[in-house]
Amino acid sequence: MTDTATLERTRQGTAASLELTHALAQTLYREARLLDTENYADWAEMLAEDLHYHMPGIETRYRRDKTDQVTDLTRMAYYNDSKPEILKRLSRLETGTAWSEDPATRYTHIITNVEVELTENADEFRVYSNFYAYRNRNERDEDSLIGNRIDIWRQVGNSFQLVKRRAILKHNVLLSKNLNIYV
Amino acid sequence: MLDRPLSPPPVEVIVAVTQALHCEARLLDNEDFDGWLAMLDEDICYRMELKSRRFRADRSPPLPVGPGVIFNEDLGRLKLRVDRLKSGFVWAEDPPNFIRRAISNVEVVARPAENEVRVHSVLIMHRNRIDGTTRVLTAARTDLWRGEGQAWLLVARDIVLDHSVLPDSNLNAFF
Amino acid sequence: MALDIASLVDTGTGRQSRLIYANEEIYRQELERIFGRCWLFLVHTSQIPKPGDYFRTFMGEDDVIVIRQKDGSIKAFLNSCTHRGNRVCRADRGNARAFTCNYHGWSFAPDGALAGVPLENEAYFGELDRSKFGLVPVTKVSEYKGLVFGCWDANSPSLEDYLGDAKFFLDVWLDAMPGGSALLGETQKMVLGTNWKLPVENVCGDGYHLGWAHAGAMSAVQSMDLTGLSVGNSGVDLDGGLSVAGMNGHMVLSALDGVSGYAFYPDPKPILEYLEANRQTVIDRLGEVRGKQVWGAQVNITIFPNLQLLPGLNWFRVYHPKGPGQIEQWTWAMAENDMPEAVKTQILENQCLTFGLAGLFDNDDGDNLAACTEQSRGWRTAQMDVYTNMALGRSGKREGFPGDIAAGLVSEHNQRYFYRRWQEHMMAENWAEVPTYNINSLTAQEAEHA
Amino acid sequence: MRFERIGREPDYSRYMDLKEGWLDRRIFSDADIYEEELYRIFARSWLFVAHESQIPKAGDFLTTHMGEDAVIVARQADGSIRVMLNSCPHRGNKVCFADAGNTRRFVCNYHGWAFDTAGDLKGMHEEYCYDDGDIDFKNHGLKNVAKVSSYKGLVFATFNGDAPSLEAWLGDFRWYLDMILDNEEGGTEFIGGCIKSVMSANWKFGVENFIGDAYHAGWTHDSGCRSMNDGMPFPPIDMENSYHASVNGHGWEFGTEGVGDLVLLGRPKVMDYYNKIRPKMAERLGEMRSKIFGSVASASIFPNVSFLPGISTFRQWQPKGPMQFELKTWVIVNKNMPDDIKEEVTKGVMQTFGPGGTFEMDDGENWENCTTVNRGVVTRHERLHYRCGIGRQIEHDTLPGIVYRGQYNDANQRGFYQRWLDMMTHDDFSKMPTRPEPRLGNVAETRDLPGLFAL
Repeated sequence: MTDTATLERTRQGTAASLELTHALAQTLYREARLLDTENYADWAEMLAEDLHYHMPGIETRYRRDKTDQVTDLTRMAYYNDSKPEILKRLSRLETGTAWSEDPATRYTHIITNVEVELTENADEFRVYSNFYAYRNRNERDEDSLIGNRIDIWRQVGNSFQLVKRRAILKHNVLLSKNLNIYV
Repeated sequence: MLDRPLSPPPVEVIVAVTQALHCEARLLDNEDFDGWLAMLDEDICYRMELKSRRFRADRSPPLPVGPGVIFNEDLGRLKLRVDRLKSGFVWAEDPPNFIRRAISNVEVVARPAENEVRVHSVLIMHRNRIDGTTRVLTAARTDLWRGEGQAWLLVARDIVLDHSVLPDSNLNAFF
Repeated sequence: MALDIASLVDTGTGRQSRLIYANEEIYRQELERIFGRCWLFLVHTSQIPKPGDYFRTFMGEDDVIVIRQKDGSIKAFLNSCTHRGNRVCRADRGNARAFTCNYHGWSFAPDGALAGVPLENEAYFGELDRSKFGLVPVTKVSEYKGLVFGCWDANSPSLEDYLGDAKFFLDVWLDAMPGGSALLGETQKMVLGTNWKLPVENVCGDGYHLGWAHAGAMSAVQSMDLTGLSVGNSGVDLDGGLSVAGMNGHMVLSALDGVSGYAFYPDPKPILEYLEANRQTVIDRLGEVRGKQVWGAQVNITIFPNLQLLPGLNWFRVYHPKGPGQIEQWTWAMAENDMPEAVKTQILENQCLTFGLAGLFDNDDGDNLAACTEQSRGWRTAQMDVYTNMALGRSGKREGFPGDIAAGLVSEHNQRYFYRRWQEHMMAENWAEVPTYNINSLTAQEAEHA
Repeated sequence: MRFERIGREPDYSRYMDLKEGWLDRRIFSDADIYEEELYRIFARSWLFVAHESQIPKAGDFLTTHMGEDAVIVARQADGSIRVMLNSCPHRGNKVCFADAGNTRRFVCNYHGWAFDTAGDLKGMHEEYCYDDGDIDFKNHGLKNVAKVSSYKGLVFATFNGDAPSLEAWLGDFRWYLDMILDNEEGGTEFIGGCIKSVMSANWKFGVENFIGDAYHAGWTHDSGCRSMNDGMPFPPIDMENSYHASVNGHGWEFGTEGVGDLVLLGRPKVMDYYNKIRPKMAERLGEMRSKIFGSVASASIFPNVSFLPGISTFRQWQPKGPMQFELKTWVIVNKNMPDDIKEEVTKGVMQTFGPGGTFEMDDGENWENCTTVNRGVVTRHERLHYRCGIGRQIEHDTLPGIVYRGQYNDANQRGFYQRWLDMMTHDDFSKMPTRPEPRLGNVAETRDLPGLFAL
């Protein structure tokens, strides 16, 4: 499958170089590490000013039902945020009164299946990846969130900024009391 | 620790270390402990500290003799653990538990020397246990790997386990 | 339906019904009659040295905060807000001036008093009687030489009486050296799919499993001969140790060589030097029997119902029940304050190596205990009995020691006393119906001599 | 309709003394009490099942739960709505696995029994294998609930044939409900989709929190408030001009300053919108209600629906055992709002009260801990304090219901548990007290009321 996709990209001229592929993979891993260590200040620096961060809520529907559950932005979504809106959420953690985050939650983001392709904009790249976000808080409170992401990353100097992210969580009922975790 | 991706990325090193990590995981999954020991530098420092849940603003001092460890191993102690596993008397591992390690986020975070890299990675350990239950443990690791000719040797590993109460009845496993 | 506790255990023949390991109703009664009644270990004073230092633990399934007061005393409270019941403290340990509930911000002082109520005038018009809404205190809290226990039952005997002649052995750790004792390290917590009684009986008397279950670990780390035990249980010296019971439900296994506690240290030299250097001090303090033979030897002490400590191997452990088929096992390393730092560090590290979360010995036990529990849940297996009938009726008095004593570490003498105590508590409506006994008590022996 | 467990003569009054202001914690964790709740409360109450806008067209359906019973809510060809058990009468399999959609038939996966949207059995796979007389088609449809009824867009259903009318069930609480359901011409609708999450907490903690607990907001949600409101904490509450109102276990706690909840939404455009329509709202609902709307407020409908007027989250606490509930969250908006305002409201709700919301993230933690701490046998026998503001009941000229002055109060919570107790102890629905005696009587529209209520 990978071969086919790679060939397809080569045919379309959207195949990314080895170096670019690794540079973006390393960027995703760094992002994951920042989130694991609650380093939200540095994470916010990885977000472009024109960021759109979307995580739709997915209902269980019959196949014949053509309701667009993923890209229709007028439907219910866990996140449908601009950068200022994300920053607003993050500012809760800086108040010092987010009681439920103290003692701290432990996180691991596992990012895998990274695919990189070129886009019509020379400085922007589409990156597909899968995430397994694990968190453990209190004594035995644990959650596993699994899904895929389709990102656009923009090259800015030597680094990259996240311009678009659509994260599709595979839950119907969120099997948790909240989502105090970014993926 | 350098906290930016190296630019340009040292592609060859990333690929080589990633291969070493995958190889290491495979050896452990297959219980090829001698093969695994051969990947370790003779000065290996292999650690997993104990952690407790504390309030962020807690004012109590550190514990007098330190927090204690789950692993604080040099090569000798790792060999000792391997000897036990190979002794034939470890009934808890007979029949074997099925362990699969998934390694991801292999990030080269620093290159202190031409032949040394500091590597951050995360691990999911899926253990299908003798009693039929499955336990999933996750952890983050920060390693120091040293290139020696064609081979890469593990020099140091710090492991952070994401569980405050170990959800399993033993840790007969290496991370 | 009333439980027929009398039929579940027969200490005369060493028989237990498997129901006691899996039955929900029996478990509920245990929470009330054993964990709601007995003195339960809360904390070692070394873990909360300063005012405001606190430690979170459980009494049965009740979540409890133990905290050092300004005057140096120790109090314990239910970790539950009196307003809506929320946990008021979610950290494992720390130092605090107050515990403030996340929900509405009611805050409680270290002495449990309701100290702050947000909007007390606006919302309650100053009419809230704060004195009635402090944290619920544990009925009795008491200390024995550093070990702090709590008890819910106002009619229980004093802690000293509860411990009875087990104090004779506890002192081998708590009072051997003038500096006293300490627990080291963070709490090592692990979930085990076992009934809480199985690990207790495993350590309280089961020297039998050691040479078999731990053969791999023993072959890997054993550095000296452990009197009376060996890999594969061959060549057991049955007089190398004692199984001591009949002390109010507490039990002790003790080797008598004064060094074998350190048999599983790959390098026991530093600790042996410490033992040698201080042996006379301990003999002076505790007498020949304990100073020469017990101090430094492998000793397993079990304080009913769920505390076990092994001076020598130096691990200290509490089992918190979480339903009939699950426990949380909490472990620390033990030390004497007079030990040099290097020895303490070695003890902490070796405890983790042998009986920690990735401990070579511990890793052998978990699955056995879980399977014993799991195998008691079947419709047919639940109707079966299990047996602790090794060396029945072969016990008696031993010069210089309290208790009803069987020879050797390989015996099931202690387990029978454990289940006897369990049955006594489960059948008793209240403390008055629970018998007190310290068989062959030394004070009685002395009186006899006189 | 009577159920097997009714009449087991349990004495639930020993679990609370609402005159003294305490509750026994066992009602939040005991498995037997929970079972009784399913029979006595969820199988007998009017339960919210849908908003009409979720199923506008014939054949539209959604699936939900009434208590732990799975049901299908379906729009009929004649425009009416039916609610039926989502379980095949043949072997009991679920017949509809989707959350929502449009269909002509519900066909069971197991043997192909097919039902129309009214629940009538219409055919099956290999129908010939049954002989004449084997199946009475009329009696083997999907079991319909006893009654379905709507109030201004909200659809309720009950398994209980003896239940009073929905209007009587809601009673004077309609006066308050109209503030969210009828504050503008055109009524309301739900934004598409539903966010669901699971908490290890007793369902009553969610309901009682929204029914009256203004008190927790300033503490629990300090971080959320500061993040949404430029670092500012909750404004002080005006205890003279804020209230608790309780009707038959339903409750609404509110200020009269008109803006508090709107500020917390953090969306200036939405604030502007409501300010613009407020004069019309006053004409429509009277001065008082136009001032209440948008204030710091929260409300619950007995037994398990809650909402925040102004913030526009609308939610249901679905019981899943004594120590778990599933929270369903929707966004309710006025149908006539421009699209960009609807979008602003939706984003605001998910930023505050979605699972990743700045407020929501702190609530669940509390309720879970309030519940799970009762695993302890000593802990669960301790009482909880519900006495706040117990002496502050007033008679109010305008406000219907049992009214207490001052928003920091446990009055609505006590009202909720009083209703809980009434339902748990009364076998005969008709003998259950109405608390308080209704003022509205049979008037269909609260805005058409004569005299005081029109103010």
